[in-house]
Amino acid sequence: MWFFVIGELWIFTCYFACYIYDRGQNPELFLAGQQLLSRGIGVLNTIILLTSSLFVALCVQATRARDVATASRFLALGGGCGVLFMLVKAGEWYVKIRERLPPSLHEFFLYYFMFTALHLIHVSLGLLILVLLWRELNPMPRRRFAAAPGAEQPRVAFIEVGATYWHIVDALWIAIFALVYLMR
Amino acid sequence: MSGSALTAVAAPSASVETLRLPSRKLDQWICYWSIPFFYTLFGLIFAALGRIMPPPSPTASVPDILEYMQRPGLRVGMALLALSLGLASLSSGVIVVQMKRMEGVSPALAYAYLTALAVAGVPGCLFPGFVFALGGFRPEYAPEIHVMLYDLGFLSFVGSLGCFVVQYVVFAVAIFLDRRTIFPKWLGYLTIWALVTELVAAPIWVTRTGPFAWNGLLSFWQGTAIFVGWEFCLCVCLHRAIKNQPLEELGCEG
Amino acid sequence: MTAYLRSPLTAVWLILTSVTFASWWLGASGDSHRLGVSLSITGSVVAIALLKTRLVFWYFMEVRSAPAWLRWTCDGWLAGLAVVIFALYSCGS
Amino acid sequence: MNTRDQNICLWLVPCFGVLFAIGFTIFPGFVPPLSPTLTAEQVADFYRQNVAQVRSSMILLNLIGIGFIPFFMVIVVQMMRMAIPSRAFAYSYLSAAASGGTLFALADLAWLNAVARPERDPQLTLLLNDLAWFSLIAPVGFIIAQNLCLALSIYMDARAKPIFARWVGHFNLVTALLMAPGAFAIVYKTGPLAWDGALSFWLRLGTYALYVAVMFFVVRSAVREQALEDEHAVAMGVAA
Repeated sequence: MWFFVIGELWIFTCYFACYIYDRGQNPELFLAGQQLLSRGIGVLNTIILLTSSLFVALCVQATRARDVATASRFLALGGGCGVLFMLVKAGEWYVKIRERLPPSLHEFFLYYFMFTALHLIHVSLGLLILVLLWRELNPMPRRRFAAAPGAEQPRVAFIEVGATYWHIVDALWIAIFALVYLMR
Repeated sequence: MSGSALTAVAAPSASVETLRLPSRKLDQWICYWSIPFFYTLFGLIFAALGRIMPPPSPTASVPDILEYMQRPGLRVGMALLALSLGLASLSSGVIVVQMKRMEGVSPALAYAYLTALAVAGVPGCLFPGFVFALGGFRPEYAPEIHVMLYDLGFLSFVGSLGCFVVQYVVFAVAIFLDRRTIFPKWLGYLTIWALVTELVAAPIWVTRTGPFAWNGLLSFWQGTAIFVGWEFCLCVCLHRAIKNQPLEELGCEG
Repeated sequence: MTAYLRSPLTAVWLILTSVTFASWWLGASGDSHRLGVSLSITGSVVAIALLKTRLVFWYFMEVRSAPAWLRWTCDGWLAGLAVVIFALYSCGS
Repeated sequence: MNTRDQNICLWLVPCFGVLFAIGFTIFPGFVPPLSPTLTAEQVADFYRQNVAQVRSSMILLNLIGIGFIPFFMVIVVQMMRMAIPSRAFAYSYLSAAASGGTLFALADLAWLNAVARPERDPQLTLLLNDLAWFSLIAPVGFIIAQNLCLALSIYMDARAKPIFARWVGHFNLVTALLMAPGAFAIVYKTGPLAWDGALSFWLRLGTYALYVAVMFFVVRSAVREQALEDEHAVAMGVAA
């Protein structure tokens, strides 16, 4: 998983570099575009994702203490925040497109939609992983995801790997939030 | 597997040990070596001969487009492409054989991979080839028809994403679910990156400038770089998978 | 359930949220008087973002207790990102 | 596993073969083939004068466009019966047949659209006509791959009584070579390689027709052989 995480970071670094380079070329256009973004929703999303990261981290703590009930509850809260994040983001997009600010308007909005779309894909991938973690914590009668038969205890390493990915998604959002919403 | 039952019954006389082949996996090696051969030929055709990769700018002026479409190398390259595209299906054959060896994974994923590649061949590769050849074939077309062919060729070449997305998803899922680790897990993660680059190539339909255009840094260059890397790693892992395939697995069922 | 909440993670979470509000206020403050390319606000906003990411790395992803090479890679990446951002930003404007 | 289904697929081949022949004769542009050197107006006039014929023949060809896919799949089943280490060639054959089929369908659609609105701008009709001819003649790569896979499988078949005789392998390779020049129809307008020339048109389509006919008889004997082996096995099973 660390191999994957480093790869993701590398890909996103390329995106940030391109974004900032282009932003350097015509700052006025980007600034104008940025004013039209609502920072409030951006902050709200950041808070939501941070709380979901906290819950997932606490879930890992609980799993280490073999307290499966609490761990599942934390996991559910974390997943819930993730879904909430996606809803808020979708709402923001809808508002933007209804205000006739589609991606094809100009470069800034293309970047904005591309970054947020890519990040949404990572969030959905993360949610999928959280579902797998949930099945790991309370296995259905059928086998768990790629689990060797007979492994009774929920595998802590598997939970940690999933949590790592979720934190990376959160960290990436923090960077995107800063660069897209707040940067001058 | 009804296939193997049938062969076992119908071939009582054939004893597989009498194979006089140089290596028991000759057919897989033939398919395997078709991958590097085809992709170097593919690179040669598209980069050197047709100069389609690296693509010219989408905002090229009309005279440049007309001049670009009339280059004779373009049509000869497309003819060679039409000639050699069949080799791509050879590569999918051997990958499907290895995918069917996976445990805990039904052959559905292998067949999905096979079909995805069979579908990807036409809209992603041969159809743009024909479109470029059409442009070169008739110089007397009106300029706007040439521009249309130019766009159609590049957009369908760089922009046909769906077939490859499905191929990568199926391949990654098979690798992660497989308990016999025919292919290493990091190849699964690399496949997910390749999937991400396909998604990043989506905005080439929206914009014609900047890093997301069809010759842009992110949509094209990063996608091509990761695709070439993925292809190289696939060859390495496939080589290892074929090499340590136990011999008794070969024979009728295969 | 609440026993876990008193762990250091919650403290980190509080810091992160407060820093987010701070950076929001900082970013928003630029609107009122002049709308220009100001290195100071950008610098501070980016620095805050990198700090937050580092917190996430160290506490949430337990890089703190991870092998040294992992810690160095994460910090190295953050530093590299900062350098790239400032380099491209300054050469641009 | 009885071979009734394979026989049905086999007997589809002559039926579709006859329909293909009818479609090819009705279509005015095949006998004698439309020359690539015609100008846009001449091509547009050609389509305007033969709207009914072109439509009827192309609708027929559209219906039976990939009629030979069941036949190719019977070949894939026979390839899977061969005693070769793995089924890589069988899957490659299947993939190549799938891709090849789609292109003939594309050609057929281009023709039908060319006559959909005869009063269209001649250059657009010319464009559709070119696309149709390219998609019919040029994609030989898939057929070459199919024949290559089949030939290699036949050479490597280690059964005491091989499913296909050796000469079938050679026959496949020869047909692949004969069809290869068809790919250059998209480069030349005149001469044997043009799409109405001897190599690209007559040789390619003629070889393909011959190939399907010969393979029909070869596969039919292989399927009958398989049926015999099944009875033999069942008899052995009953006796044992």
